[in-house]
Amino acid sequence: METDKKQEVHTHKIGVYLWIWGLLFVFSFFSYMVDYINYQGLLRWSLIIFFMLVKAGLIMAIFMHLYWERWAIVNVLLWPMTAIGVFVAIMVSESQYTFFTRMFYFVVGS
Amino acid sequence: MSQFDLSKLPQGRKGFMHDWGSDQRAFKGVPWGKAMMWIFLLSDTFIFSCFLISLMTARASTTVEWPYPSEVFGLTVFGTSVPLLLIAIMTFVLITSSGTMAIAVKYGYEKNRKLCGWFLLATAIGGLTFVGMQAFEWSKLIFHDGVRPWGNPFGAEQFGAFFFMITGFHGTHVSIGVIFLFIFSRKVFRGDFDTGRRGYFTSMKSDYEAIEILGLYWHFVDLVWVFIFAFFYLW
Amino acid sequence: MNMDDEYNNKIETKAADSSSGSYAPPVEKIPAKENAEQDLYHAKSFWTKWVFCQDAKVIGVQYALTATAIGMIGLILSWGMRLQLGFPETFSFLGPATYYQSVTMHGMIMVIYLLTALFLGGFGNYLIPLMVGARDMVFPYVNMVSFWMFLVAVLVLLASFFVPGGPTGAGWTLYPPQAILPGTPGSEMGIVLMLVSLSLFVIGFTMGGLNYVITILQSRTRGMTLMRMPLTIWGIFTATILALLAFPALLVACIMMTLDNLLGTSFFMPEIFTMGEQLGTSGGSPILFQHLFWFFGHPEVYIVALPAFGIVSDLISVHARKNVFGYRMMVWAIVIIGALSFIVWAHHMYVSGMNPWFGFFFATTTLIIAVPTAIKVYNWVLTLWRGNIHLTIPMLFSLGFIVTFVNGGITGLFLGNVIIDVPLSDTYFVVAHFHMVMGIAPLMVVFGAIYHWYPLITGRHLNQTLGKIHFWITFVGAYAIYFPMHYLGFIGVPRRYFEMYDSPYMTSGVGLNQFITVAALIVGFTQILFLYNLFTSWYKGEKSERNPWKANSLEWHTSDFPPTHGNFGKELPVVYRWPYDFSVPGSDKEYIPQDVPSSQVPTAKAERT
Amino acid sequence: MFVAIIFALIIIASIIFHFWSPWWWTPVASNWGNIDDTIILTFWVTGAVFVAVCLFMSWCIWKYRYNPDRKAEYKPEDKKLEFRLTALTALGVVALLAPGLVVWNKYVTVPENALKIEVVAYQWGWNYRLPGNDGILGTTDISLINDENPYGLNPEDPNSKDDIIVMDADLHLEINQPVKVELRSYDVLHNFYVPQFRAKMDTLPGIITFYWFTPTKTGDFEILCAEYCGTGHYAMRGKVLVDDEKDYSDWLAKQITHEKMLAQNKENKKLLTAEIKN
Repeated sequence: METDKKQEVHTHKIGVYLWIWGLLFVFSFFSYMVDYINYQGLLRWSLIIFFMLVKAGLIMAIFMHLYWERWAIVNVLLWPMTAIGVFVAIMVSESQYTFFTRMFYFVVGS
Repeated sequence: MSQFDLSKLPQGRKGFMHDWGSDQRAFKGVPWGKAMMWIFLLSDTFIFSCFLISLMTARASTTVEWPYPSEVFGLTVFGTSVPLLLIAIMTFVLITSSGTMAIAVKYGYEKNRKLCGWFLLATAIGGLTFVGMQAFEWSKLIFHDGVRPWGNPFGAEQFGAFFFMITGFHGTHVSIGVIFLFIFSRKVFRGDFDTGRRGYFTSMKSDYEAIEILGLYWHFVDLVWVFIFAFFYLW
Repeated sequence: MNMDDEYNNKIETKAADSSSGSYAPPVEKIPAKENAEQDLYHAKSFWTKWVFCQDAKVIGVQYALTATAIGMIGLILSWGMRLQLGFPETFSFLGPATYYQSVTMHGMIMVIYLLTALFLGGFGNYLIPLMVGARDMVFPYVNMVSFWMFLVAVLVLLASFFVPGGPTGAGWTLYPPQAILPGTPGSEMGIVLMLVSLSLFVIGFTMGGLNYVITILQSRTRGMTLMRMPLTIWGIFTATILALLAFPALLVACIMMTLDNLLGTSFFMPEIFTMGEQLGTSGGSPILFQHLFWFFGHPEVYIVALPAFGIVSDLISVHARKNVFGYRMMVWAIVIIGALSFIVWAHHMYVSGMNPWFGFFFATTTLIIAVPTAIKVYNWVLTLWRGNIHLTIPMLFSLGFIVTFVNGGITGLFLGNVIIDVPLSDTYFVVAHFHMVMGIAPLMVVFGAIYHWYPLITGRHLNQTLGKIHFWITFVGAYAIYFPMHYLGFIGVPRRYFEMYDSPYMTSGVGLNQFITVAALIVGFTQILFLYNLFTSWYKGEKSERNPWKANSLEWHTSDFPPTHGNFGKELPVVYRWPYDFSVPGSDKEYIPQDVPSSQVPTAKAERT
Repeated sequence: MFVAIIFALIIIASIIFHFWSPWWWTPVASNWGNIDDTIILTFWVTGAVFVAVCLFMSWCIWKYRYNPDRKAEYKPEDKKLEFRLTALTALGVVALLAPGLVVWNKYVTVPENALKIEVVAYQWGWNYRLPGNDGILGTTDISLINDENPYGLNPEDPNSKDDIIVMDADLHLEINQPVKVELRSYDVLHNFYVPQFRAKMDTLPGIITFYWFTPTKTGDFEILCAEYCGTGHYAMRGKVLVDDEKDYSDWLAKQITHEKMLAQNKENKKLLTAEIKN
């Protein structure tokens, strides 16, 4: 069913995949270099997260064809991530609070 | 039997309104199985997110030093210690297999039986290599470094537990994927997808769209690895 | 009134319409088919027809029967608890350990294995394909496996009653570290089996849930837009999405606790000194479990409530012969409630010792949910208003639902408001609240729905007299159990106490407790009457005509009655309108089913849907 | 008719039950009268909604009962009415939430002059620790717990020396003295709850939780564990006595500091080992 139509939608030149493949290596290499050069602190965090998101975006958009999908499905897949975002934010705050009380009240480093 | 042309439908935001306001299908042009895989992956994303959020919480709230992954996972090659060497190679292997999978899907849609089958097989071998390297990494950690789920010589107790749990869960996903890749490559070579041979269990007709569904799963496994790589190994 | 015949002959009428050139009806634009005819596996033997069946309708009944069976065990466990609370020291077979095991198993069984499975697995499977005009679920085989996973989960749960140490007695929330430490009954094998059973349930549910979602999204019949779906489907759909996104948190929590228990990891275990020695654990966070659990647990409340909301809307509309008031608002309310339910979870944790500043955020989000929920209540009542109310049994149960749900909903406003929760949390106020809002209220809908759809499933009616007795005792009795129970909470009686307390201000509650116990036993035994009715009517009940309630939605308009495998005849129906065209002005017909084109009812006012 | 009357009667019976039942909360004995006020406010607002909705429903059942000659009204929606109801509900919710948040803000903001005391929960009982003259509680660790040092206090922390130990005994508090309760647990979750004080909070292993209150009435009050903690949960009770100034200082004078207790315990142990040797 529907095969004739799908072909035109989903078939891309092989070059596209090779390109993305190459880019993924490059970005993986960059994020590896962040560790190798031993950046620390905010720079490390932001670089690692940046490369991570770029790689994730490339895989989802090109390899998983999300770039060519219609908004109806793209939105359904991306909006639920806000719930994860809230969860992450809450747990960051929560774990900092836990850490603080532990540092304050307990014998640490014994 | 496609009576409508996707490209004639409105695109973007208007397309969103149109599709959700329409009858029959909310995801236009998306086969049932593919839609199901997408929603499953969404659910699976929540599983991995919960694992990673738990890792973050444990790590940020423990008062004991968290082991430094780059040293723990370093390898000594020719006398020099290279941090995260094995992990870098594993990442390389997994991304490669993701690339071959994408190409297999492309040939699947072109009904190119031979190339599709070979690329599937290549993907499966890539996945197998990954699992093998993971097994090596586990055994090195367990037998050489003495890391256990309940403790390790480097610092915080949860380090080993989260490592085994998260990579184990991811490795299980990879292994399941590898099994299906082998099965599917056999099916492709046998020509099931051309003849529409019925499945042994489901007795449903085979179709090349199954390759794309498997592809989605495989890319997802790769996607998860990107996050594990960032949050567990590089953090 | 032989309107049924009129509609049953509609196919012929349609044909006649087009052939006679006497009158030109407005041309209806029927969209082109987007879905290929579904390939179905037709059963060849007794086994594939009734046991390993791929027909969603049979799977739905299998789910419902299994859930009911395990639910009866949950009910019996509650009798033990009530006997102990009402008449302590009278029943020697009940010790504290048994009591806590009963509490735990009762809670878990009722929430997960009865209500979730019944609404989504039972009603979902039966109604979704029929109501959206599909032949079956999109992947019948996976759907079948889903039921068998559920059955295995139930069996594993039952097995925990027979292992050394008995089932877990950690409370249905299973909070660590207590759940896996020796001070709690069932901390040896019971807890492990519980966690395994929950994990199996999640896996099984995911298989079914994907089917429900994709069937609704991708396999509707022609003309069935989302805004023409019955609210039942909207409720089940949103609840399934919630379940698919919330159960992962439970699964993760289960896996981590299993590892804590079996391997001695420290995910949820900090340094602990128990039974005179220090455990080898360090640095874990018990609160992390609570966050994970309630990230699942709060959506779970709506997983049970939203299908009930949807079904009750349909019952009220059909039996009051009036359209659902504010259908669009009802749909949006369901969706908004579902979305918000993911950012309110920590209102179960106001006094858990989490970061105290979370109270502001979660109290605000929680009380915002009250707005769409209140709108739903208004719309139910406004649907009754100026309707033409048949006081049938489904309608009676729906009315009972409104009362109990409003009652339980407003006590939710107490508990959601963070400061009021401080004195009331972990008291009987909470017990009364959640039993009223997610125990009794959804069960009212379950009963109403069974009386409503029983004729569709079996072709026979349930016995009406028994049904009326069942309704009045269940509704009045349950209200009498849980309404006064709030006041025990005000006194300050904590929940999960094996014995009530002997302080003077609490002993005043003894009489109340005895009353509640007696009422609970009466209500409990009445359910046996219902089961009797359910089984005897299967072969002895009064034969039902087609579409006995004169409903519009597609499930009553199948070619066979009761519907057979494949649901509809040769052609899938085409949908032209929303399912609530009752008493439409300008038409002499009292109701217009969804698959009647406007050419057949040319004078009827059309609702734009 | 019959159905409508019964539904109405149930609502009326609920109202009667509410006003005439003898079951109501205990008189408040702390500064958290504010909580009671918030509950009362919520009661009136939500109670009014409950009664209005249910009585309206009963009226509808009676007024619009089935009549074959009548046709139901056809009204898919009424945007104006729905908007008004939404706005009204939103207003009601704000009216309930705003005072609640104000009181919660008070609840989590501990006053400067509060006396910090520690409550230690274990399966199944309560122990207490007061800060001594310096007003500071010493740090603790689970791994330091042993027979001599049952609280796991840090002997190297100078703040711990004068901490007052109240073990296996009742807690005493001074009237009108704000108290910050710091909650610690050895093993599992518990919850330090005195119904008359209204306040409660879980105790957790691995973290310290807190709340504060000011006792405003003298007398004995019972402590209940309000978080399920195992088989003995229902029996995990304690007692807190609120004294006036004089009684409190008398009681305080009789208590033992941590330093003394350590010395005593060591002495006892020596005697014990000596006895065993003999």
